[in-house]
Amino acid sequence: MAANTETMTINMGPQHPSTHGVLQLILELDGEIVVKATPHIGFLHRGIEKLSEHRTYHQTIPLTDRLDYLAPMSNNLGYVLAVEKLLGITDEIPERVQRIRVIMAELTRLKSHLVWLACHALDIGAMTVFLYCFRERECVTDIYEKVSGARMTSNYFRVGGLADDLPNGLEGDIRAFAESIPEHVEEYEGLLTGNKIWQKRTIGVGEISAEAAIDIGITGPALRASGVDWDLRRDNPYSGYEDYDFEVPVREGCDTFDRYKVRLDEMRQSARIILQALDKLKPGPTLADCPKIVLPPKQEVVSNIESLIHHFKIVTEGFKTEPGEIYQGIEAPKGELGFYLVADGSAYPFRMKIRPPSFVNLQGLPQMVEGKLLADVIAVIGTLDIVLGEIDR
Amino acid sequence: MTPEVLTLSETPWLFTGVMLVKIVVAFVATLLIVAYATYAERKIIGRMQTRMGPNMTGPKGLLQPIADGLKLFFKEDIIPSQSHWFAFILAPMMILAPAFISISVIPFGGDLQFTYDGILYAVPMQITDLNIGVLFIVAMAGLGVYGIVLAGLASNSKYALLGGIRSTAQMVSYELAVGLSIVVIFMLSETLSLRGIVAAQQLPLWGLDSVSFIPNWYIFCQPLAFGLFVVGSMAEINRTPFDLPEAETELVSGFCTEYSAMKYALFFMAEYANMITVSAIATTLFLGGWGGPFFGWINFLIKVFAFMFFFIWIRATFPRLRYDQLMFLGWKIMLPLALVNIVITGIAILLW
Amino acid sequence: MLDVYLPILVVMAIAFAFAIGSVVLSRLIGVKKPSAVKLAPYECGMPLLGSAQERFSIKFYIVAMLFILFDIEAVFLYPWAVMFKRLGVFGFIEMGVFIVILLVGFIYVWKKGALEWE
Amino acid sequence: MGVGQPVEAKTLGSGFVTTSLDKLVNWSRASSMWPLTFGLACCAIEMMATGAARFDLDRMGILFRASPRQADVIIIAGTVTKKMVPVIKTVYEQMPEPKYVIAMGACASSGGIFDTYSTVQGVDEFLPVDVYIPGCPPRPEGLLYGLMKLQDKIRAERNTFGAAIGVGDVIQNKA
Amino acid sequence: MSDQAIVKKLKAKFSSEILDVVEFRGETTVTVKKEQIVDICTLMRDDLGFNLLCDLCGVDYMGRSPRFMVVYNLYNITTKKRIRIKAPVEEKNASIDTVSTVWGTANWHERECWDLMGIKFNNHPDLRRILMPADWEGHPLRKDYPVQGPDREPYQGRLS
Repeated sequence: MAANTETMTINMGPQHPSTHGVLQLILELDGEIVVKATPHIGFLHRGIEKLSEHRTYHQTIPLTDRLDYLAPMSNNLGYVLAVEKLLGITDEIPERVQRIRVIMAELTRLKSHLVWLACHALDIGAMTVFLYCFRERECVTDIYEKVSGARMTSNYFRVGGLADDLPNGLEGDIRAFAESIPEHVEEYEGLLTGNKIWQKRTIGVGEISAEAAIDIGITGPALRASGVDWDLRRDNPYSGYEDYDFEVPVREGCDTFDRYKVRLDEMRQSARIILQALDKLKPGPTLADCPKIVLPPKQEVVSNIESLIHHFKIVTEGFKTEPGEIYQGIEAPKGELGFYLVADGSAYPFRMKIRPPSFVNLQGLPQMVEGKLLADVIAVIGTLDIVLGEIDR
Repeated sequence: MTPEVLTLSETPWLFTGVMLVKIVVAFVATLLIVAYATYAERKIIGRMQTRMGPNMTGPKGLLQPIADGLKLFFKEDIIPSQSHWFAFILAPMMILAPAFISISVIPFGGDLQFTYDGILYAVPMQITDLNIGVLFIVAMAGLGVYGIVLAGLASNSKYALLGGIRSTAQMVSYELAVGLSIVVIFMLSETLSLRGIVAAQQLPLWGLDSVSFIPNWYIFCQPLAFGLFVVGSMAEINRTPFDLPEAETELVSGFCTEYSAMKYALFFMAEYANMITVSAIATTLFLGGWGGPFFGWINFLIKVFAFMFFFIWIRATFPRLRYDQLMFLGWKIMLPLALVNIVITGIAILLW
Repeated sequence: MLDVYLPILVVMAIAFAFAIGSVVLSRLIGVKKPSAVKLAPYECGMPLLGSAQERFSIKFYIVAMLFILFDIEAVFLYPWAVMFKRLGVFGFIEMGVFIVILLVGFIYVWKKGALEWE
Repeated sequence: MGVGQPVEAKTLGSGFVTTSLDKLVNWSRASSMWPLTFGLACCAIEMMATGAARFDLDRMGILFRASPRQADVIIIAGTVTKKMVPVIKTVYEQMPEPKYVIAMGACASSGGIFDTYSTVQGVDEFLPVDVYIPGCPPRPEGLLYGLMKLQDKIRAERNTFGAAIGVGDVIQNKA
Repeated sequence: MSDQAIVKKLKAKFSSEILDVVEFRGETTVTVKKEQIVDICTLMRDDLGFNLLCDLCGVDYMGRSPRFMVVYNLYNITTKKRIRIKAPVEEKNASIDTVSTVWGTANWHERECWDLMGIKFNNHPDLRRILMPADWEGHPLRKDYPVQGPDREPYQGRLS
């Protein structure tokens, strides 16, 4: 109806239950229809990039935990791989380390997707799914805790290896959890996929074509739901992902429902990868044989003076790298997580630029919601799976 | 000996006394159910979500509603400076009072008999048997809309305004569908009195003696009307999946965004009071009111609680509809269906 | 007459007394520390963007108007429904005409697009 | 209060009736603390986990409310940046009395590891914090313990009824 | 297409613009002059298929001249190849043309670069601060900006 009406400008966030943190959206509404949406970010800008220039390479790992705090180990992995590439020791990483890194990265993907589904469903009003997802997330946090001592901020990977080996008996726990995932995903699908209201709320909502998505730089599940078959784990493999047999779910619908389906399928594939990695997991060293970079074993530190001095030097001064610059991208749960490192030959990163997937994906929000209804904004924010920690850094 | 009926002109004191007793009992019972409906909802939804719900305030958490109420009572009462203060204060009252008033025409049970001064009196378990009881309830439901509109407009907050306007549109749309869906009941029962409607449902099904063990509850002969009524009333009382006006994830708290302390508590209570009212009306119109295997009001309460459990269950299961889908459902599906149902019922009655 | 309506009046009085009483009492009780920020409208903690008392989209008014039209007609059906069995075929046809007129109006509104919210 | 003469606060006295009323008010406040749905960073996820199935804040009668008008407690869960300060101040200010603040996690308590140009070194620079919870992020058990500490603090308050009816102020006691 | 071939093609078209080509750990970095950056980027996107701008950022080499370097990390979704373009920017009147017309992604990246590094992007549609508050002074990622901000005494009790 061609009615001449005025628009109303409304502030959504930073304190709002469904902006997933401290995102601020300024919406111009005509009735319930969004005329213009402007995201404002930076409410969680903590200066991680600046801080990393004043930390040694190892001291920067804990900072990466707090980027995408739903997927800390993916951030660790991306950073550690970047530093290893900078040092040129990518090929020297022991096989066991590779396998454990893959297991942890995929567990992290599950953890991140579980929280995403929980929040997405809660935003659309299905509160029970929220609690079911968090129930499963607790299993991952338990595994995290056994591996690293922390439920969220794991800080488990090291340049050249891992902080420690897996504790005894954990492999069984991980296997049991991975085996239970398909069943749980079925449960969520039972509550949502066939539900008419869920379909109505998601199908045809927040559409973005493949061309527009690539132009904006959207990556990860959001891009795959727009029909672009691209996954860094398969196309530019790292950490030995080429050894595993898994599918990359791709859908053509470009809408919220397909992004939801892609992520659920990814959860099933992650479980598959974890099981394969567990099968292939063999005993072996958990640190590369690079004495200049990795810490010597604890046993030697307390018995051998050379090792002690060595340990002391690496801990206090850090290791040095050749000058140069590298970019390392990995497939984080939310899309391509890139680390661009510039080294000047000292023990500190000269410049570390993080390419957070959420930051880029969020740019697509105005395109996806303008002309739609207010309630769709919530659905689209949920489906983009943004984390303000990595957007603002 | 046929029992006498109490009248104001012949036995004024006895009439007034009985009336007050009935009102107080009904009022207190409703208040208690309202308070414990919140507790029951948290417990039931908690159980459905693999958690426990309140269990630390008092034995098994039973004092939780009281603690909540007391706390809200002692909170600071904020009236925003740019709001229209009179409308702002009036709104919560306007939404709670009609919900309670509707209770007065609902029959809870059959007649109670007692002897006073050697005369046998029969007292219906109903505050008053209005011959246009249904119209009265529809009118009261209409009044409830004012509360929400006033809350939305008076708050001078955009979230409240959006919530208020959303819910006004939603309530009026569904009132239409609900109003039309129950017309068939009057065609069958030939009365607007709720007591009369219940009485009509005590007969055997479709007047057939061969199935006399099944009562003539209107849910059996009017399942479509029942469905329309239940869905429509869920929308009218803003329960999930129609809880858009206070959709937390979209509009913060919707029309009650600016309300604090006791005024907010009134909104909270009104939601549950409305739930009770709607359950009671659905019981009366479609499930044979107090009829059933047990003693009158126990049947009635069982049915009401079953309805409330159903509403809670739905809340734990369904996502929320979007505004346009909600209006689509109300205007383009439920309204025509209700009209068609009237026509079909008319033809069926004429041919029977 | 009064037999039936007196209880309703009493219930109304009690219901409103309860509502007013609780609001007034809670207004009297409770710490009051007003400040300009506290009494300002809530908008996610950000400075306000324009007033909330602007003219609102016309679509919502249309819903209200349609409601009044159709509700009056719906209320018409109530007395007819009660008397339906006594009115017989004649009453049915008469109301059939009424419902058809109502439907024509409804279809008109539908086709005009007043029932679109997209 | 200074070291010298203690100032005699205006109260309803400490008779049996007034103390019982105080206890009732304190009990209701401690049993029904509604926090604001307000997450800033990593800690917010643990806050959600605390509300979810395994830990279930609802047991203690804790419901998250989205509007500050209905909230009693604000849990500052995460890093507070300088850009965020005015927002937090406004939201806190818009909560009705009595209101409490929990600083959850190292960042909210002290700035944590983010000793940078954009972060505030502890939310206590501008809000009166009642309970600090250490950890980065604190475990859900930590948050539960913090909430219980706040309950203890509320239960130990004196003259709450008097303050409610306008006589004197609430007196904080050591829990 | 190998990296050498790409560089060759680039050289054929913009021979005078290319300052340097470096290969490190299997990654090719091409340094170009900033004047024709938009044309070079358009060529990269249209003829060489680098349709995804992964990242855009500034690096501050304080003490060197030119002081800043704007870095474009490109990706080709079809051939799964990466390449990096860099363009030096002077300290004085630090500015470069926007590539947000070439890749939509660049919009926010350039805003961030302006916000944190203080490099202006000519013809940018919406060059405002993005992470810092609008009234913030200074550009925090510059090397001469203290970690803890200019208004705070640095904490003395720690090594790093």
